Amino acid sequence: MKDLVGLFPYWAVIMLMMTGLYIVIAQGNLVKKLIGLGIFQVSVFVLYIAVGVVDGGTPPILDDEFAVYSNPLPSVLILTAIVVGVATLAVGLALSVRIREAFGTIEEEDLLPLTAPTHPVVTGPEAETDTNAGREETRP
Amino acid sequence: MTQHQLMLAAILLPFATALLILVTGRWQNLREAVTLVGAAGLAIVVFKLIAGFDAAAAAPLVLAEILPGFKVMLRAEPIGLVFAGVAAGLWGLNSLYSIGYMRAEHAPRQTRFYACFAVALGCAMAIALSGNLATLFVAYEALTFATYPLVVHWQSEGAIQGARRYLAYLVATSLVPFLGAIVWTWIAAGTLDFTPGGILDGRLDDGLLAVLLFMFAYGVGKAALMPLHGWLPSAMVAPTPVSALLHAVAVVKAGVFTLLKIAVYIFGIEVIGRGVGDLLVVVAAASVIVASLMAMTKDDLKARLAYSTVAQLAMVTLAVALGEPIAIAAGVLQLVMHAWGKITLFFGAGAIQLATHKKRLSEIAGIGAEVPLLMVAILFGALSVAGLPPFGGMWPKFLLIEAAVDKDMTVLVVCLGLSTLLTLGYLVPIVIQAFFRAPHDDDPHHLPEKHHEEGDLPILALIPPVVTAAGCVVLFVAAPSILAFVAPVIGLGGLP
Amino acid sequence: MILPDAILAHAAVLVVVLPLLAAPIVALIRDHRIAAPLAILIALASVVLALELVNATWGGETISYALGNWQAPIGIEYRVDLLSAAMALLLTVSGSLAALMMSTAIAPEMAPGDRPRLYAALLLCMSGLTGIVVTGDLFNVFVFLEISSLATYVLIASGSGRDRRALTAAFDYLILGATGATFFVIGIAFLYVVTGTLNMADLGERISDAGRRAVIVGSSFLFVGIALKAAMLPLHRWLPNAYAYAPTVMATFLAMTATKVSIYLMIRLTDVVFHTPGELGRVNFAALMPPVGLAMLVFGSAIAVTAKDLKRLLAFSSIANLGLMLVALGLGGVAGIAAAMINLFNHAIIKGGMFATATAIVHRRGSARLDAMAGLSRQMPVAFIFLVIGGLALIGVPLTAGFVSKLSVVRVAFDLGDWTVAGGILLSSLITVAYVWRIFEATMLAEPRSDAPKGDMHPAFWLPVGLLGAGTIVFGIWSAPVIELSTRIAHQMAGVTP
Amino acid sequence: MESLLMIGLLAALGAIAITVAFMSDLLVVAMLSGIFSFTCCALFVLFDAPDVAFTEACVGAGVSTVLTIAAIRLVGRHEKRGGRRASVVGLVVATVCGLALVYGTLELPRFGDPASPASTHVAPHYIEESKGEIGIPNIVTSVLGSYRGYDTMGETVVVFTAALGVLILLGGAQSRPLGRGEAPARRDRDVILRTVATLFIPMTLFLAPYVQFHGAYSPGGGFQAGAILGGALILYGLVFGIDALNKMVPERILRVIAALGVLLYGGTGVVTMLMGHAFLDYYAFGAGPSGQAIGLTAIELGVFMTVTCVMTLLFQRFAIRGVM
Amino acid sequence: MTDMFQALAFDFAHLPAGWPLMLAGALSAAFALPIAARNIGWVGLIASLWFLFLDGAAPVLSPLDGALALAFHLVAAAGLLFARPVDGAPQDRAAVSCGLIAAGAGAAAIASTSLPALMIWTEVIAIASALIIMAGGTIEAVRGGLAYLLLQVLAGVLLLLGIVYGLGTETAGVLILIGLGIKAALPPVHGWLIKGYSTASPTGSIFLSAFATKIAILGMVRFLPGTEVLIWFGLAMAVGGVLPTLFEANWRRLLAWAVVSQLGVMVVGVGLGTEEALAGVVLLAIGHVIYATMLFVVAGVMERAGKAAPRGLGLLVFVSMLSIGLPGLAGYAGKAVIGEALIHHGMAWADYVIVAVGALVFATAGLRPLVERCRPSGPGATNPTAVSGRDVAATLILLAGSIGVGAFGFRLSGHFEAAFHVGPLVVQAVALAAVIVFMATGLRRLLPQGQGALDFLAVPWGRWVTGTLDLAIPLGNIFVRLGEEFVAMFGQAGRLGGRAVLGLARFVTYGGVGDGVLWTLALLTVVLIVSFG
Repeated sequence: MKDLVGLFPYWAVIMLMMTGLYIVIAQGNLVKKLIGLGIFQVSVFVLYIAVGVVDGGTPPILDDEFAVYSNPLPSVLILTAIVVGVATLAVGLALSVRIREAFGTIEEEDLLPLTAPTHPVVTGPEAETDTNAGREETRP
Repeated sequence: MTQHQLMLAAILLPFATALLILVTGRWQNLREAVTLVGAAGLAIVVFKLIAGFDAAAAAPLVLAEILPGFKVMLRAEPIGLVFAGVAAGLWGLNSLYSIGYMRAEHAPRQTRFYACFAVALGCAMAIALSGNLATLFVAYEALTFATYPLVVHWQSEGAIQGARRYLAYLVATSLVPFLGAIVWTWIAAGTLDFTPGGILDGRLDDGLLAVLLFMFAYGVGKAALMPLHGWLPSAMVAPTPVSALLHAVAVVKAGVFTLLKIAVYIFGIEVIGRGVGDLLVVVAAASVIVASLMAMTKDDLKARLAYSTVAQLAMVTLAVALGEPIAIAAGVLQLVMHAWGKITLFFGAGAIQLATHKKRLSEIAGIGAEVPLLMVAILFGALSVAGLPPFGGMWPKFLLIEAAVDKDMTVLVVCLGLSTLLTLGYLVPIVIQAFFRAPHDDDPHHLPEKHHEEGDLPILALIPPVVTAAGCVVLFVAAPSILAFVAPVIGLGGLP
Repeated sequence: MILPDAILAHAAVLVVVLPLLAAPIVALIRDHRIAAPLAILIALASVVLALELVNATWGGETISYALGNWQAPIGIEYRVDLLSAAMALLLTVSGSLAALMMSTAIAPEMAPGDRPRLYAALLLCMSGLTGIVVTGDLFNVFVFLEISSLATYVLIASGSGRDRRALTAAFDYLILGATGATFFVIGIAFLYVVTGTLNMADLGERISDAGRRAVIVGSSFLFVGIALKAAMLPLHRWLPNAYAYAPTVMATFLAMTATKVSIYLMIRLTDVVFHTPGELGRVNFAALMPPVGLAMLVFGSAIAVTAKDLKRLLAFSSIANLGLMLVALGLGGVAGIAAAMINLFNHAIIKGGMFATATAIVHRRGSARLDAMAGLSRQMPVAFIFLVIGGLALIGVPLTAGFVSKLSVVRVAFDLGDWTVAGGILLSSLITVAYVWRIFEATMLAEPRSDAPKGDMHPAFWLPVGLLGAGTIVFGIWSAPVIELSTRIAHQMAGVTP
Repeated sequence: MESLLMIGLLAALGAIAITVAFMSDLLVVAMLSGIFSFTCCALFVLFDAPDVAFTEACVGAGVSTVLTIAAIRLVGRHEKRGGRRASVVGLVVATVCGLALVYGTLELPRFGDPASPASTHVAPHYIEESKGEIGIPNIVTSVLGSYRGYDTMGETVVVFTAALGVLILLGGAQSRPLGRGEAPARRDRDVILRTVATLFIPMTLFLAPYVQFHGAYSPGGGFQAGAILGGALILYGLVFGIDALNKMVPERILRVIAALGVLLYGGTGVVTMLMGHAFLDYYAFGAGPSGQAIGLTAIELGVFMTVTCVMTLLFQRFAIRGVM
Repeated sequence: MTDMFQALAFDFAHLPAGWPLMLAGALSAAFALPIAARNIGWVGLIASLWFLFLDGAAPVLSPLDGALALAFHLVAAAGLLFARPVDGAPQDRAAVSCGLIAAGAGAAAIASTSLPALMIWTEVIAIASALIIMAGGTIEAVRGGLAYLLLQVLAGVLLLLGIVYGLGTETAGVLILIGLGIKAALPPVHGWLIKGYSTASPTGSIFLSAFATKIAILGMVRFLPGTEVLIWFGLAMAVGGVLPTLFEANWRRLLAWAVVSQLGVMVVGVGLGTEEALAGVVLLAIGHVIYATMLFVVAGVMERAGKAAPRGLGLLVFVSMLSIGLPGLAGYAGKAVIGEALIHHGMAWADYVIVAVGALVFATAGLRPLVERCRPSGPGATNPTAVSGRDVAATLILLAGSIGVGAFGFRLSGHFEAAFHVGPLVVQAVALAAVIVFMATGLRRLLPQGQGALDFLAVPWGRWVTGTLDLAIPLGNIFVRLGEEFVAMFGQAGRLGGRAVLGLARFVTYGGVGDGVLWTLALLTVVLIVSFG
């Protein structure tokens, strides 16, 4: 029993990872993929923290009564990883908004034919307004 | 001028000419003058190299080291100088002829034409004077790419197609089997330098040596050994002076010259002689016969000459494979004689095309009356390529038969005899068709009257064939001296 | 070197921090006419620093720089040996060349207001990659990997001004890149669990007595994460779209750097962390790399033959050349690694040169499609000549850098008596001839359209294109520097004194 | 008791993840991802990692959910009905990979095992020495700021890069220019929101600096404080309109402060270098814990500035983007 | 090998004999002006004579060889006189130039000391003769010429092989015998001579008849004396050659058969191999050169005049008839010496055969045409035109040569006077008388004359050779098609392979980002399982 409990967090993490990846693989919607990616990354955070836990240890804040502390290093790494996760999510969402405006859809099945390599160069319906505006200024 | 300076001059002069041609591109006559001066200069430099050559002082000149052990090195040695002599000699004539030809054909992009010509000659010189297999490969590749613009000159659909196949064959054979063989040799022998007596003796057992020889034979695509000869006929899309360059002066000669150097300096003649080259002998002999037969079926003049070249080159491969000093001597002589004979035929074919705007054999009946001198030149060229005595072509055939007899390969002797007859079979009809046949053969007694559309045959296109035809006869006499020049290297003692 | 020795001591960290901190400043500047020169200046400064690093580590020494003065396993440590210094040099040079071309190249595509931010993104990408190359701490590699990846997604997406498909290319690369990075972090987690440390050298010592199975899982995750970034065969889907639709100047930078850093990581991990040259954990390179490399060589070249767009063609050609590098890595041993490094540097120069020329052509003609390049040889002769030089180098014609790299790999294959690999390389290089010749025929033989814009390369491109073109030729003839550098690196990797 | 709670929470996480897979309404999915993050915070607290819980709550749950919803506003709420093709292959590969990983973890040291190498090699140094070397009770902050300060700098740059990216992507004409007035209150619906907000926002304005400066003693620090303040500003923008937020904190200023934050962090490192010490070696400011204190506060301030401004900027970009 | 070099060790100090002739021939071919061709010819002829006999530096020739060379020059002169390049067919110009080259080459062959040198000059003669035949102006002439060239080249190759094997060995002997046999038109291979001489232009036939065969015989004399089998061969050839002349109506074909029979006699002499016999052979060669040419000149005039013989032709025919067999003139001496040699050899009956053959030739080639063709019989047959002066001059020159041979025979060789012993003279007189009687009276009508009589004897060797050429073309086509199939199959396989690789590559590369992550996961699983395994 002790063994099972001992490794249960890792197995749970692995299950979460696989679910997260399954969502990215199977779901067609781009935003859905981003969220799947988020789940996948959060499961990694749980893995790191699970590694750092010490039985009977208290949170790594020095105090007189306590002697045994959990491992602080995973917490530091995860702090960084969380922020990285959000940064990636933000850029991903911005991209999906632009794709929605450029292609009119964010479903993978619909996007594939539109982005096939053989298509001639098209800057998309919205391009006339968006970047062209920018381009007027530069033209002498 | 020491030998090193001469060698460098021989290589750099054509490239300098090419540059000058590009610069003077707009003024046609100036550009043509530059080509001719360049050709003359090269001829002089090479002549001085040959005249002043003595085996003792032939120290190598290292230019660069691309990879440790893979050096760019020049060294003058007899066989190289013979090839350089042929190339340098015929470049002048070829330029003269191409001036006449290109102007008569009002060809576009002539500046690029002459520049690439000069570059191709520069590569040929580099191949001739290369001191090791590495330099030879570098120059060999450069030659392929330098001649591509020439082959694709007309830039018509057919030209592009032909040039594409030309390039596919040459680059494919040089990048895979040839480079593979070079690296294999480099590893087996530790060095790539050309050393008399060969560097592979004892390094690999005979079975592997045979495989390596085959890799070289088919790797050197320019030697057009069957069945990888496809590029030669497809290169016929090029203008005639280029076909002359390809088939006589630079490209194919570079191929067989490479085989000769590999046989003499990498394998060593005795090594090939003791059985390593036997299978290649069979292939080469078959190639001679089959190519001759195919030549007979070709109605287009230049295609017929192309297959004839495949056959004649296969003879050099045969010489290499026999592994006898006499055979190698035959190879060297064939290299010279075929160059002069075949270039005459091509000049002739081009002149005929200029005069009568006709390319096919069946169409040139009865024009002998108009240009007798041209026809006599073509006859001399044909007989020299066929190998009949009063012309230089006889020597290589005679020495090959001698070598075949020495190795008592009677079948081979019969093949060589047969090939002489076949060569006559497909070359002499050209002369007959032109000289003796009336334009319309149905009524035998009709006398060939003046040809109706009178093509203007520029004088420039007439002189070169006559000169080269005379050259064939002169070479018949000069053959022994060439042999004496080459003998010490190929271990052929006892010559007068 | 020319720098005061005070700065020299910190060269290792400055080469990363300088561009990193310059980026926010450049982003803040409103006027792009000031931001561009500043970015170029910073990039050139980091080149000088990188040169200094190379000079310091040339003899085989390793610079160790403890960040925050906390010694190795406790704090983060920068460990710079010749391999890192050389890679840093390559990255900074590529960055400065891209910066040089940037202002002219993206003028038509990007609103002037956004351009300073794009320069900042380029600087961040460059410093991120340099950060990966010089660090000795595994988690630090992840952080800088994220910086460079995010900056790369932005750089690719900025191509949407010319072609909307840049957005989907960036999105695909984001998803795949994030997955790869997370795999990398999982790998670090497993290794951390069984060794307790994040420092590579320290990890190296403790890995032998660590739990075998955890090391296997950890190394597998690490390998897949790196393979994805290195665009190895099954995971190369992001590369063609990324290079084809990113602005060409970004594609130039990416072609010279992106996948090369992953190859560096593979060499670094096998050498320092796992001490088993030729094997990452249980992933045996000798067994895996040659077949995958050859497959990449064949598949990349095959699709390149059918590509209709020059940038897409060059992208697939990059995949093919990567395959060659992996084959060299797979052959292993001192000679193998040396051949891989020669290939790496030469390919960066050749492919960089061709992409730079493509930038100039796209800048002048508006599109990189092959049929739009008809008659290039007459209208843009200088660009055409550099395209020819690059093309011949790709084929591996002697007297070009391409020949040196191909020959070095073939020679190693022959030395090991590995006929199939040698034959495979030579045969698949034939397909290269096919697609390179498509470029020449498109540019030389086709008749030019009458309305094609006149005028040759814009002066801004002369230096980068000229430099890289000249490099292709010079390193083909006088190849001593590249070969000397690579053999020294290989000796260092195998622990043998040069 | 604790292990039961752990199993419960992990099971909850699993359940949420699976439901996300089957939901087609993106808003619901966004909500679920928020809930998922909060459950993780609980788990992190259980695993003795309060700092991480705090960050996950503010950044992981708060900001990302807000951003996702803002994006859904632009991208459309519903996933294409037929779009979800259950990828059988993906399922099979995922399960096989999961099993392989489970097999791989069998030899890992047991959960919470004190003798595991992770807790015996580098961690003891932090636990024993940080009191003497850095002198602040919260070891996580000391490791974050000092021992691995360089990582945190890298991470700040990541945040800044994200802001840079979004500004480039969502700049341009599609976004309407920011006004400076207050959005008209909509009588019927906003009353509750506005009153709660007027109470709630000042509270958070005080909480943020507390978390920032108390970080040395209790869980907290630059990231958490930045996220809280950012959240507050976003709430203000949500309730009183983006233009009101822009009047209070103009976007131009946000961009400058975000950049300054990174420069402040990097600057401290450069200053230590100029003073002859290694990069980011806070002993340059003074021997012992006092130097470290100065250094830590400086970099924490830098991080605080950057994170706050970037979070607000991100939200602003999404909010002002016109709907297609 | 080395003797090959000596043969060709060409030092420019002394050129081969007869080089002016060759030069003149080449030059006349080059310039289109017919008149110039002939004048250059004369200049070349005179220069060659001066160089051959008077100039000190020329290689010294034995009297017999010298005489033969002189005979060659006489033939060249006759040819030049007879040729009408202006009004006649333009082929005459080709015939003249090639003829001159052949003459010069013949002289050089005589002057050459070794077999290789001789072989080379025979090849030159062969080429020139082939061109002469081809200049015949008709389709058969051209095919005949090509066949002739191929046959001669085959012979040359055999000679080359013989040289390569080295003179001493037995196989070399056989090879050289066959080679020279072909060139000397020995029986199975004599078809080309009949066909060649008849289809060539009149001027061409004059040059043809002289050089090619005689040099071959000379070769046999110098290198293959005394091979027994040749005696019987010679006899068969002589008899076989003379029979068709009895029935042949075409004058030039008749003369060709006569040439074959005389060659047979020479071969008999060679077969004997005794010193006397060989001298006899050379003497006969010289004589035959002269009278054969006279006969062909006459035939040429006849042909050029059409059906009615011009006045004065009878005289020419009479004179050439005499020099066939009349003692004291060219033809008789050689045959007589050979006869004597046969008798000494103990084959007296063979001598009578030779004398009979000689007489028959005298009758059919000389007497019959005189009687039938030249006498002005039938109404209005008197042809107004007379034989042109040029032809008469040609015949006179040859007659002078014939007389010269008869007169100076003694100085040529010691065995000459053997021909004028009583025995041979009596036998010759009896034979001639018998033949005259037969021809003069009506008996000759017993022998019907027809075009191409006994042609089956002239084995159609020529058509076989050109036939092989025609056979080669379909064979070549087979190889061409084989090549095309090989390339097509290769291209097809390449295209197929290319499409397969491309399909696979596209499958791996293109697809949504979901597939990308799927591939990543799949790779991870594979790597894990492999590593665990």
